[in-house]
Amino acid sequence: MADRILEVNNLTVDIPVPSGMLHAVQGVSFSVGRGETLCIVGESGCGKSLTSLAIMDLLPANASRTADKLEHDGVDILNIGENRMANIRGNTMGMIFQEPMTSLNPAYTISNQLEEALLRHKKVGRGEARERAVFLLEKVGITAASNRLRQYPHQLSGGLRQRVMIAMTLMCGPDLIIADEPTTALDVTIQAQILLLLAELQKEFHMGLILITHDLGVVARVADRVAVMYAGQLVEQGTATQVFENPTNPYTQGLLDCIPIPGKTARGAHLGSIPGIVPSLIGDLNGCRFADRCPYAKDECVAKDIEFRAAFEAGHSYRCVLSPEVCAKNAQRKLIA
Amino acid sequence: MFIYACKRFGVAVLVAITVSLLSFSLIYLSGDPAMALAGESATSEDIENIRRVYGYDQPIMVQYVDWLSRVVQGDFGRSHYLKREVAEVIFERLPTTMLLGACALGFAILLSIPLGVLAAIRPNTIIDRLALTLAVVGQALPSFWFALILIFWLGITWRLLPITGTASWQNFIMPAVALGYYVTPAIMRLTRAGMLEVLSSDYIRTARAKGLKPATVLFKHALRNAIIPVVSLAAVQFGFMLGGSIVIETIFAINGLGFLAWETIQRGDLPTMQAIVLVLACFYIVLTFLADMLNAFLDPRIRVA
Amino acid sequence: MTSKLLKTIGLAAVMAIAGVNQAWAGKSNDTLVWTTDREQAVADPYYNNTRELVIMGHAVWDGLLFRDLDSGEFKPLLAKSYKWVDNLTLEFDLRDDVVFHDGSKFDADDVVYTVNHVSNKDNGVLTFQNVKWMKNAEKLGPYKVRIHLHEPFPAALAYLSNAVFMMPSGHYDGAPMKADGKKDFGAVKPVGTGPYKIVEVIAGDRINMERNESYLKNGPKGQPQIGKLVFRTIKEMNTQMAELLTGGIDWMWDVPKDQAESLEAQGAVTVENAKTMRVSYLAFDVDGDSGVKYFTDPRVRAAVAHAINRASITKNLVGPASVVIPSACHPDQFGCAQDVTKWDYDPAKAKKLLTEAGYPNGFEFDIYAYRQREYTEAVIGDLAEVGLKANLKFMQYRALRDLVWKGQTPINHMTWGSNSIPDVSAITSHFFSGGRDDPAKDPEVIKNLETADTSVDPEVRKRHYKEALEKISANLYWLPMFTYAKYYVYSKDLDFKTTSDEIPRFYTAKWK
Amino acid sequence: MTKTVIDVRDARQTFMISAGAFRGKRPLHAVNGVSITIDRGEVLGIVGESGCGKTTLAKMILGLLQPTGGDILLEGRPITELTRLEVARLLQPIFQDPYSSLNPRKSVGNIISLPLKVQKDPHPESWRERVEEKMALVGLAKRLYNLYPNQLSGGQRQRVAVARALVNRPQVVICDEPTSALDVSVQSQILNLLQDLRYQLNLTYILISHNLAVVEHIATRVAVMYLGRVVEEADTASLFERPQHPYTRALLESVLTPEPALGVPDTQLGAAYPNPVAPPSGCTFHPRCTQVMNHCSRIAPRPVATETGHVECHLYAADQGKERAIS
Amino acid sequence: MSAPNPTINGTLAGAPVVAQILEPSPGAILRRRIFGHVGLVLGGAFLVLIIAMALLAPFLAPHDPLDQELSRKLIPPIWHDSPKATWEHPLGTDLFGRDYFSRLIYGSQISLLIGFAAMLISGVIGTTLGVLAGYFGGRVDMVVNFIITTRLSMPVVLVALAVVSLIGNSLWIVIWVLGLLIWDRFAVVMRSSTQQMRNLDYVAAAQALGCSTFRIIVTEIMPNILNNLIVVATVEMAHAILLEAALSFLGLGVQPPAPSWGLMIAEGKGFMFFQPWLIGIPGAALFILILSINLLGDGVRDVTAPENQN
Repeated sequence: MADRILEVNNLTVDIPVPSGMLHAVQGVSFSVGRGETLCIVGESGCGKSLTSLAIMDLLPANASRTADKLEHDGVDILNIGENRMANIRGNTMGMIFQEPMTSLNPAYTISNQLEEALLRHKKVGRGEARERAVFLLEKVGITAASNRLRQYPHQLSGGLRQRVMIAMTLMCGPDLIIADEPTTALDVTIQAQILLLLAELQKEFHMGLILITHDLGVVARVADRVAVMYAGQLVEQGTATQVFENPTNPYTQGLLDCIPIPGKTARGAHLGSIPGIVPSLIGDLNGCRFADRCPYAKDECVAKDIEFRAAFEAGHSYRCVLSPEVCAKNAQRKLIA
Repeated sequence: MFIYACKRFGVAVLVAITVSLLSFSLIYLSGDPAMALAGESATSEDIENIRRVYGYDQPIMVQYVDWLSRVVQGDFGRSHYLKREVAEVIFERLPTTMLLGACALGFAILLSIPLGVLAAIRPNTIIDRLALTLAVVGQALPSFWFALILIFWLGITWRLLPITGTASWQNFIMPAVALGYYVTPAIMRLTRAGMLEVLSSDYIRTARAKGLKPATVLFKHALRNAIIPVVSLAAVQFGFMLGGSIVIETIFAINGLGFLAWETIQRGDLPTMQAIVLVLACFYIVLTFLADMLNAFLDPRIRVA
Repeated sequence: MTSKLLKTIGLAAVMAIAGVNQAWAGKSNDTLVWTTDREQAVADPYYNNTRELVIMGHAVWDGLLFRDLDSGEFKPLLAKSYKWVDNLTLEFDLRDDVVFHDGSKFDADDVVYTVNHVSNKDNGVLTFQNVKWMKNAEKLGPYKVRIHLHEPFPAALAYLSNAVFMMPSGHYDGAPMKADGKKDFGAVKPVGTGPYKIVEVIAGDRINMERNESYLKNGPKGQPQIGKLVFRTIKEMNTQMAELLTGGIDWMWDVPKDQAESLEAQGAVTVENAKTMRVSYLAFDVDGDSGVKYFTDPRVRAAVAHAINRASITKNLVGPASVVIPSACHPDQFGCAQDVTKWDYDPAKAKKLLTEAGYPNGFEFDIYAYRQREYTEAVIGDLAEVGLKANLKFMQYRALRDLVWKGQTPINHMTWGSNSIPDVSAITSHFFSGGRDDPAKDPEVIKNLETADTSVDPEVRKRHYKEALEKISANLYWLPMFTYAKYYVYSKDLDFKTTSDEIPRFYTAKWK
Repeated sequence: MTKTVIDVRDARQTFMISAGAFRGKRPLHAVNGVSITIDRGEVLGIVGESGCGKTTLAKMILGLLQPTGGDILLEGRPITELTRLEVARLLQPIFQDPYSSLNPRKSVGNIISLPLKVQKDPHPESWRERVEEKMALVGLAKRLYNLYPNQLSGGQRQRVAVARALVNRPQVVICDEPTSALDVSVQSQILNLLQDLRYQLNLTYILISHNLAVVEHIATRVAVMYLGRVVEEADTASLFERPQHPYTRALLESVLTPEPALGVPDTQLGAAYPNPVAPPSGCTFHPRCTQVMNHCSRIAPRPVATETGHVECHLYAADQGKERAIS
Repeated sequence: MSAPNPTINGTLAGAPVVAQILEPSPGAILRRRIFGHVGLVLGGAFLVLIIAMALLAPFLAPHDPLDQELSRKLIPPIWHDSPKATWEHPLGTDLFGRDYFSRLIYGSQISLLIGFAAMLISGVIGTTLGVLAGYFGGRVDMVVNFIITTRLSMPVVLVALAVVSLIGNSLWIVIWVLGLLIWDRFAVVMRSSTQQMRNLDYVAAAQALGCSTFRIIVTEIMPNILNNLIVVATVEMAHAILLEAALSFLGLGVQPPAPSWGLMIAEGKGFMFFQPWLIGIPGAALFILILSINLLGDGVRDVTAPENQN
């Protein structure tokens, strides 16, 4: 676990829009180790997908990316240029997207799309590529793999396509997979299967996995470590247990209050809610992004940028002006109320 | 695929039959077809004779079925003016027009698809703006005007190209350009729009995430999908061009079907007029059928239904 | 500014002609390419009465006689000699050294076959006027024939030299059958005895002719000089001019006055304005057959006549060789009296007449035309100024003629070239003898023409023609407009003589 | 007032799906014999995977689709005898996507007052007042009256949709995935709103959702649908505490609650949801069932009454299989 | 799903960065976009100018466009340094001595009338067919599709020429023939637009509210496909004007002495080598008219398209 497969330090993504500069991702830092699953969770528009695209260097052309550090397997991938980055993409770093229905090219067979990355990155023949494709398809639980290879994406169901996508990502034997909402478009039953598969494969191939999702349930079940994002910033980071058992940042706390948990939330009772809306990220931003929705906001929250601070346990940190003790008390109070 | 082809073919046949009905009814626009057919020197006796021979005294549906059954056997009747079998005349001139149409379409495609692709991969740049300007300007130029300008510059002033006739391949350049440029904007825009849409699609992102070379992403993954609607459009445009060849062939004195059509219309040679409408329509139908087949080949979602 | 620049550069370039391509026309190829805008599908002078076929008729076929344009005298051509046996019989001795293009020898059988074929109304010769005066032909010997007339016909020699071409015997027998059960005589392969032979007919595009190397020696037509003669159809006047300027063709005509003058000023080609036998006329629907009754009123017709500024049209649009005509014939034709009722340009009077007729605000009607659209447009413009709104229906000749025959045109603006026959019978008698073309069917006119046509006394003829012409002009069955003058434009390399009868004799042309 | 508001009796909806020129069309039984009653004041949750027919069922109840078989009685009257307007007075929908469910060219006020217009409400002068009243009820400020949907947030839009549904005081509101397009923080607001309105206006809900946590939280009764049939139906408490049907069990296992200790469950469901055009024989669930028996693939189970509802499974009516097998 | 952010929508992972921005009203956005779009403003301005020219023709034109005087024919426009050029006829005169400037001004009436009327006729036919097919789908769609395919397979220019030559030509016949021939694009575009709208929930909501089908089509669907309709309308208007010009060029369009621009080109075409302004001026006018209509159409498409940028 020691060796870090990805290290991100102070990643920022800005996008020019007609009304100014959109600060989509600001100062995001995290790292992923081999065999570790990091979940980045947040609501829509919080910048989690852009973070993943920034790591893959797949941002839209007009977006600008800066970082203090962006290392993959100890190698700087921040300034290596498109050609060398392309050699990494799909080779040692793979990505799975949200929409299995549209992420495969409808014009080519499964086999063609599976094999092309391998042929591109590794010196292998077509026969070998085919063998690996069959092997991986079976690995991701697709039966009659050699028949499936001849099929086109539209002939497969959503769950199968997402399995194909996973197999495709694994073709070159990557050591890091970034999965951006891989199960959002799928039924709950299929979702569980896909997540299970991902987790198993990750352990088996000892890969790092960054799973991006808005679903706290998924995060809790899959993650080793969790990073919560709000309005372009990380607001809390820690192990799954730390974040879910002792949420410290007020936003994380509010978020967890919002979802009904069978057995814990009283049936039919009022759910917690976060009033207000996400702030605009265009233009100069100061202070806590959550301030105007936060029940504990004070003047100092908007005055200055808020730093990350450590919570009680090691490896658990959060962004807030409030001390860990106050936060813990707040969380208690809400449970009682 | 086979089933799709059969189904599509069935529709094509139905359309062809409807078109034949329409072009058959053209003859009734003129009032008395027998009189029109009999021509200038006919006596009322002749007209009666023709009415009987052609069956114009029969109910219209009987006439139509009769006419259609002859047409299916390749007998479009005889042109009074040309003194020849209509079918013979048409198939004598069809190749010239087809060749002209193919040249024009070739020109349009060679110009528009690269431009459209360029514009799409560099949106909002000079290239894009140039291409768009070309499109807007191109669509506003009346083709006969453009043809005359071409003759003036390329034919007379610079003497680069022969002006009339079909003697050599050079003869086809100006008419092909004059005929083809008008469809260029449409194809270019569709290519651009298609490319833009495809380039922003999830599977292109997937392809890029696989680390494929930009050229592979562009040509293998993007163009193939973006080109699918262009194929249909090109077929439709080819049909339009056959119609547009009337003006162009007249200007460049090309002895093709368009020119024949124009002459035919002027002299009210009804059987030939009917036949040309029908032949052009059928050609269009065949063409769109082939385009659909090509699309099915390009797009497995249609092929493997 | 651009257009000026365009013009300057364009003309400069035209001046600096240095034949680049277009190798198939011109002196270097010994090929004379001439062009008109009309497509020719039928290469037979009897079954295609266009001017192009009249021209080709003289190049490809020969008649028994030949009219010398300079002296006006009739010379034997395929005949060695001829004589009137009586008023109804012409006798010919034929040459025995003539061969058709297909190698067969010409003899009396051919004459008998041709005359009997064309003079039979059932065989549907298009301009039947040209041949209907012949009753039949009779073979007297292998090279001796007689042609019998229905009635005395003083213009017979003119027709024989201009419009009766000799075909080989049996020529039309193999014609294909039409759907209505009649033979399609126009569809046979053309064969003649003339200085050029037709080698290829591409309908709608061209007719290729080659010099007849074995053309009869010492004939009045002389020997053809240029190796190949090509007729091409080019619809667009611009395209024709473009081709002429770039050497793609050698000869064109019917160039509008202004363009011709511009071409002349520029000097790269030869431009000539020549008289023709063609006249322009307006024919009124005198008896209201078309359903439009306005023109049954003589005052309305007079108003139209006064409204049109014929002199201006002649001067500004037609050309210097054109003149306004008062009577329904060409001034050069025998019997064409000029001292008939004249209708001067007087729009005020026209308006007054219209008011009298009950149309102070004018009215609207269709005017039909087929040739030189701009002339008709000028007429429409003039009519508009007295409040008459004429809608132009511009058609092809044959389609329009059908309408005219059916009496469906309120006014038609047409022309007639008299088949270049210098006799009033070729125009006035054609139109006013009560036939399909006759707008008035005036019995008095018909009678006068009949008398004039069949008399052999020139004075009697003149007198009766004049009476007929006076009646036509006075009653305005027609408004005679003007004679056509034609602009010929041809290559500077070409030694070509224009003629006043609108029949270019390409067989006399040669390269400079 | 009767207790039962909606009575669905053996409702069927069959679509003809083209299968090629010469094979003709093949039937897709989207809803294949559903019987269900909804009582006044109840919240009926309908759950199931996509393609199970829950949205089709909702559309049939709303009168947007004519049933191809069976009856749907609204307050005891067959829906086929009711006009569109009568159905509309009784039932109103709330859709999943608050972006496509509002006409972008109409202002909020126009959208919410549309039902009044359509019902030809006799007091046009009172419309604005009533619309603003409803806006207040769903928590929308008056100043939003003249805004357009694109100027609103997702939550606000869904509130507009709720207000539109309520303006004519319907008895039943059919909520088709009302929160699945919304963020968690907004979802809870809408769910709270729906809960509040239910008590205030004495509404009956049909709640269609794939989110079992939401259904468990709000519904009083739950129907589980699989391939066009209700395979289990029961009180919420019984269903979630004692699921009977193997499919219900699998569904419940698949629910991922934010409890890190539990890990990802293995539901043991075979990979694919079957093609509804060619459903499996017998019990349509048998290919994915962990407790499949021999006769499951041959004989379709019949509903068996349970404590609070019914279940369709051979496990609970062992005699059914034999009986049929003999006859 | 979240508020579509115009700049980054489509290119990002489907999750727009800004969840909620209070946007200005659609009208305000539209106004802003319209005035920010160069092509649209230019095209619109030119079109307004041309329409004004058509409406004010009797006041603007210095001469009667039909007033013929052969003695003053072919006067060149004033920019030619020819002694004949005169301010009396700023654009010169034609072969018949008619004032070209006045003819040009009156000609705008005819070209606009043809474009507008033909577009209206084809628009009514095409939109009706397209909307019905898109809304009802199924058999209706099949039938309409068949009609569209049949129509598309008939060569427009040829059929128009044939019909006009058979039944005669007048301004209104030309308009009707064109109108009856070029509705296909309306039908195709309206059909697909309606299909898209048809499947949106607000249509279902309107149905569930008890709206009649007619009301749904008119008040729910039509306003949302109006932008596409306008775009097609401009394209077809331009198409009709160009077709009329082509018919006139071949002599079967509007009949003289009407000063249609197409006819002016046809009449001037014989002079292109020596009096190029005769074809250049109406050609340029036609070009500018079509260009502005096209720019307008493109502009409308750009500013109303959801994926619109800048």
